[in-house]
Amino acid sequence: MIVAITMAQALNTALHDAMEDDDRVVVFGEDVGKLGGVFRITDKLQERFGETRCFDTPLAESGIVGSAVGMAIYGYKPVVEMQFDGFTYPAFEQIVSHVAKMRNRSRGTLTLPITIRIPFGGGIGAVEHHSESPENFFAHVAGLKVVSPGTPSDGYSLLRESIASPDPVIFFEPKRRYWLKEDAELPTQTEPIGKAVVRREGTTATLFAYGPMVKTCMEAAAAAEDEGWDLEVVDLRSLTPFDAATVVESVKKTGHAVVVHEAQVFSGFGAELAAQVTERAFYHLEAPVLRVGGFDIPYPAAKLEEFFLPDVDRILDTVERSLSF
Amino acid sequence: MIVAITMAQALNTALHDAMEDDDRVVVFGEDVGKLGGVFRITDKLQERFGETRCFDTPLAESGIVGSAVGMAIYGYKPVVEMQFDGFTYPAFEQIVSHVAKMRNRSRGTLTLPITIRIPFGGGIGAVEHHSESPENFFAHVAGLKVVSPGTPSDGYSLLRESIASPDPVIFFEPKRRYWLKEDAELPTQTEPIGKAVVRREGTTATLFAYGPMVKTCMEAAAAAEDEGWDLEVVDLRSLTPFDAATVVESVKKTGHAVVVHEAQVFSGFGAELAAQVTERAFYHLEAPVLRVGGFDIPYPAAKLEEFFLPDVDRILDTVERSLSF
Amino acid sequence: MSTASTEPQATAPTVDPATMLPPEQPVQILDDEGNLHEVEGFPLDLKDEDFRNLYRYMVLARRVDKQAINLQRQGQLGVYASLLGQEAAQVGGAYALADQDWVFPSYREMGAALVRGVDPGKILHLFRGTWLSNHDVKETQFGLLSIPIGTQALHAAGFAMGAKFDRKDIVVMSYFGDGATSEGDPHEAMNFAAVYDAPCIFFVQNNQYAISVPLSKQTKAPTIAHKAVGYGMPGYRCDGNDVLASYAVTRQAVDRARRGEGPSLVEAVTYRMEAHTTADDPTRYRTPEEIEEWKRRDPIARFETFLEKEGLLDDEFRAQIDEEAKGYAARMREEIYDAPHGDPLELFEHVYVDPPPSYEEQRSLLRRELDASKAGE
Amino acid sequence: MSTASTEPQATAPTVDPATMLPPEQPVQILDDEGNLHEVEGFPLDLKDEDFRNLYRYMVLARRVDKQAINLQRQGQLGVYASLLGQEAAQVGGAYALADQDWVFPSYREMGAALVRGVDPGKILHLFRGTWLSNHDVKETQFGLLSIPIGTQALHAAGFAMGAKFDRKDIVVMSYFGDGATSEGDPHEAMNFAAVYDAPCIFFVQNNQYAISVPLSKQTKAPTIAHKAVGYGMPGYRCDGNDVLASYAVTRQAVDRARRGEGPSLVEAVTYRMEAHTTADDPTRYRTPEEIEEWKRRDPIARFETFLEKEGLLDDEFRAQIDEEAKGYAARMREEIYDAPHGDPLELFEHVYVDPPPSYEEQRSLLRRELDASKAGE
Ligand SMILES: Cc1ncc(C[n+]2csc(CCOP(=O)(O)OP(=O)(O)O)c2C)c(N)n1
Ligand SMILES: Cc1ncc(C[n+]2csc(CCOP(=O)(O)OP(=O)(O)O)c2C)c(N)n1
Ligand SMILES: [Mg+2]
Ligand SMILES: [Mg+2]
Repeated sequence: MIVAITMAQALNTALHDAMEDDDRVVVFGEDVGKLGGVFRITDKLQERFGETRCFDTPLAESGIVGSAVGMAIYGYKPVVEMQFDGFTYPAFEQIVSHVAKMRNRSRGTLTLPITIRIPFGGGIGAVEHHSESPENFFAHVAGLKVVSPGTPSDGYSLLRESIASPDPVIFFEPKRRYWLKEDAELPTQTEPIGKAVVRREGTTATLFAYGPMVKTCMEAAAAAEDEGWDLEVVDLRSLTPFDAATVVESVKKTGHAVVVHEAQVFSGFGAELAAQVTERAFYHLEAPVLRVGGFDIPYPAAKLEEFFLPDVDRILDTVERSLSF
Repeated sequence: MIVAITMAQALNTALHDAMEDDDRVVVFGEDVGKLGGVFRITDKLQERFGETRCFDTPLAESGIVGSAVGMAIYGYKPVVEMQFDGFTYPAFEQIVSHVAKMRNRSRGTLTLPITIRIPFGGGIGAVEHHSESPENFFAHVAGLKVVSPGTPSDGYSLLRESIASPDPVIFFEPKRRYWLKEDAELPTQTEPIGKAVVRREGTTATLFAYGPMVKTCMEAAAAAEDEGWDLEVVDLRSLTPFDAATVVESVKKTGHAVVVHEAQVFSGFGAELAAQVTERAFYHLEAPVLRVGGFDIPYPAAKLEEFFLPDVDRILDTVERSLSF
Repeated sequence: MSTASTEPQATAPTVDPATMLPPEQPVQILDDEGNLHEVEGFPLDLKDEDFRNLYRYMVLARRVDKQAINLQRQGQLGVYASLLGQEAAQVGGAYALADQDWVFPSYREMGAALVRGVDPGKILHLFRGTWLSNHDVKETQFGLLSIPIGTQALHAAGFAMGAKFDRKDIVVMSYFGDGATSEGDPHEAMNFAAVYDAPCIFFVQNNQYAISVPLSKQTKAPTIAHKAVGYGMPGYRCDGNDVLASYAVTRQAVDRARRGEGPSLVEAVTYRMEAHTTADDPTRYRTPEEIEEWKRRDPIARFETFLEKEGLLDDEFRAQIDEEAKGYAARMREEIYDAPHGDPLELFEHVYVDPPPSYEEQRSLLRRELDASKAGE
Repeated sequence: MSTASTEPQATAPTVDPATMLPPEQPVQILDDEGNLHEVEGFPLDLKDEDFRNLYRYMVLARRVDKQAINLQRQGQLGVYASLLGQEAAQVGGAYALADQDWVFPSYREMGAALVRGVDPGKILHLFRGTWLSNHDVKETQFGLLSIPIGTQALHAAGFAMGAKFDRKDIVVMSYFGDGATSEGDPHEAMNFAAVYDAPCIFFVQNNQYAISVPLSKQTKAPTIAHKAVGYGMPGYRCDGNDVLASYAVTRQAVDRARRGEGPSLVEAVTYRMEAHTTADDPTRYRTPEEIEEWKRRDPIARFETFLEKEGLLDDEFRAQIDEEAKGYAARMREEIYDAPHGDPLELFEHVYVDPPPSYEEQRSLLRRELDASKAGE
């Protein structure tokens, strides 16, 4: 039955279904048990599956990820939650030095099917450290997949696929889109991880985005019609693997590319996309790939976040800059 | 008196002179005291300045950086050592969430004049985690300066300037160049942080590098003469601030840009350079900016590192690819 | 700084392992009925004035807290972390510090802030989101509220190391919660402080929960104070709802630190009466009975009974505190209500002393955006 | 897995705080002269065969270690971390494990590896740099050598949590050093293991140094074993140069874990007789006298005296061990000497099960480079 589902529901259902289908799937982190997570993404999982399948941990992110490594070696498929983006950093060493590298180090004998869920990004008026966009730190680390859904149906499908993936996945949940609705029927099965999707076809220029900025780009494309621009919107869905083929195909068609993310632009993922597009579609580009993102400053206080975050205006200004190059 | 000095000597002397000139400068980290550091960069500092100015800490990188934050608020100028690149990760949260953000958070009242020294990069046949190039993680963090010398005279001058800088600096020491010699007279005073330097003038194409790859690029440029290519080599010296002006000026002259670093190419610093150059010099580029770096795999075991690391051949192949675009 | 000296620092005596375990019961000086029992080793050097001041600060803390909650309910704050129930722990602990001492708080220390003379209105800017903080750390010797759990413990340890190396008479107080004890940073901080005999107090408000996670799932240690053993420093434990115990116990730790004998851990056993923050729904994880149980141990009521018995509390004093509380509340509203954020261009002002050249471009971009949106209005 | 059950796990009894402090002296069963003294609470359930086996493993460990050092001196290994002096700690501890148990080592555990049947030659590939590791973890139940200090403690804790949730009779042993106790990860690991009553032994080889940093600068705790108190688990302490004490003490911890009573910390007090690694120069930070002092406490010599007295050591057995050691050494040389690295293209094989499409391009690039350099030769 097709009904309006939210991103949060889609993710919660994905966790539920994954646990139902495979009793090696375990969910743990801070407050994910009784409370169901501060965003309720793990709601009712402990009630349904018991305390050995969904449990609260002590307050320690390195502990969460490091013990997930051990549980994965044992044979479990841990799905762990970092409560907020800004609290992923204590786990950085375990992620970079072990989660990403264990399989290679062991010459393929130890695979770590770990999913690390991270609610990320701003726009919800939160206090400091609750609105970070750390995705490009992880995109730079070989051995990880970095995934971020932009729609509820992708939320379900990509999370199921991430949990099933033998390779570790950093799963970035666009927290300000938890309440985004879409008419869909669960379970959804969308394109696989590694495939970018054209969300809106267009001819004037292409907007590239992932996670929370997909919706913003769709809004920008709608607004652009007033300017007589027919914008294409490509939802990357995963940063690693990066779907260069789909990206390049779109640029070859439009000749103009603008990449949008909330993260600070400097050394953000937009740089990688720009570098690859330029290398792979040099003669098709009518303008350099332009980047829209947060300024190169720390994420600001809540009342000032609107001035930091990319929005429809900043995107369209940039499209205009691209078109007038 | 001009004599042949090594990078290691230059750095050691810079620390010594900084401590001599300002008794707020303190040096600490693992094994930096009695042992003088595993690379002897802090050799004899404890002997000279005593145990409250140069001291060994317990084995804990977050502890080292976090206590440096406290000491800096007190009024000291801490210069701390991460023993190797791969052991910086436990300190990631303190660096990203506090070192980088404290000044902005405090509306300018708390400046943290901290220098975090990190021997980085490969090429010395080390075991795992001792050959990483994590510089782009930090380049993506607003609030930090990211500096890396390529020559002994820059080693001295940039380290002195970093220690004197009121802003925190992540100081990447090219460990395989610790024994690199240069005829110089200490103290040296070279260009300031934020200024890229043309190390070799040329017209055919420009090689951009920093830290250990500066020497490799100079060798590539020398070898390129055989091909009849006159390569320009630009030493970036700092990733943040990024000297776009010097970089663009060179590209405008040569029309061909190749950026070289040891770090994995995907979402490495080369992407940022490529994106900026393309945006700022679009009509001067005769080919896309090409990137030379490590493959997108974990740093390999010692016997295989030569296949991973960029070398003269890989650089020249890439120049050729650029020229034939 | 006087650090050029090369003579070795005096080292504190090692704590006698035999005396290391905290007592089975937390130190309590006022019992639940408000009767005072002196406890050996924890003398009360308080004058009448001090007793009244402790009361005053607790009442003010509660009133300030209430005003903050109201501001949040009125949409004036994005979120707020209440200290309700923890007044005695915070006030008693902070009262043991001297003027020159420093504090590195977490995000729930409005009571400690009050005692240390920090304007609560200024602190609320963090929760309103007008800026990431808004009080002068150097002037108040009160660090910025720290949100990444436990990280500030290292700043406290480092500051205390600095004071020690500089031979200055400064004691540093670091606040964190029971949950924070599980993180790596407080562990490293306590170890560093102990190794360098740094004058640092690690004051743990054990309010029984880390959001929804009860203490029993946070640690198997018999008490938080037991954690001190592993660092070779004393672990004190007090009834955190007894302001006199909080004071007297912390005072021992502070005096010890001031004598150059190194850090201590102080566990104040208390309870978070409110939700974790205004965004939390505690009915999901705790019972009304449990809350009732702790209500009976209210830190202010207990102390009131005592003061009344001692004749230290009269209507005039109550009225005076009420006035003062109203004044604080008014100042908070004045400071916060509809407080505008500053000029967005200020966002580029404080990140660096020497900003990179790209800041000029980015500032212009923001300026154009601001102009455009003004024009569009 | 049998984890779908929702019944609550049995929880281990809380350790009695009164009995929590480790004894002042480490448990010693063999004194420095090789006399055996039974110690209450640490029974020796060893047969003659076991005594001989413990000796055999210690001698083999030392010989294997020596061969590794030689290989390093001959330029066959990039670096090597010697276990000299720590044979009793490693062998005694590992001997307390059962077949089904697992080990998560640091980088100095060649002795433990031997006891667990891991081929030392295979381990040396890490130090030679032919690959990042080269033994089969699942087959040997011996984790990869872990270089980032203390990080493996969390893997051990997580593995033990898994075994516990899965109701399997597996005990997990995590090795780390005195220096590692300062890092956040072992702290978090011990806390996690304790909270979940996970069957995990944290075996700390206190060899007095972390590279150049002596224990006194690493912690103020009276002993490493004291650190267990803060996690509510037992902290055992043994003379790590006494193989019988190492065995008997670890055995208590292992039995306890196997009974479902949760983790323990075992501190084995020993000494690193060699440099930190072959790259280190220990003359910079320790005296010949100190080394002499510990030489007199040699773990093998002491046990030899005992075995001789007991009539358990004869020339035939010695010769047999010597043969075996020669065999090991020969196998190590065979495995390592001039061992070629594999096909460089293998670098792309194991990173992902599903590699990104870019791997094809990068593999081709490397292939072209290899071809070109072959052509250039
Ligand atoms: C590193 C980090 N992880 C997670 C969080 C999210 N978080 C905020 S408060 C909190 C619980 C803290 O509990 P405790 O230390 O007991 O302090 P209390 O809130 O009870 O005062 C958590 C998990 C955080 N702020 N920082
Ligand atoms: C996270 C991390 N920091 C620093 C190092 C460098 N390092 C290697 S061994 C060592 C000392 C370890 O001492 P200890 O834990 O006592 O073990 P031991 O070597 O004595 O067996 C250090 C600092 C490392 N490997 N990992
Ligand atoms: Mg708490
Ligand atoms: Mg050691």
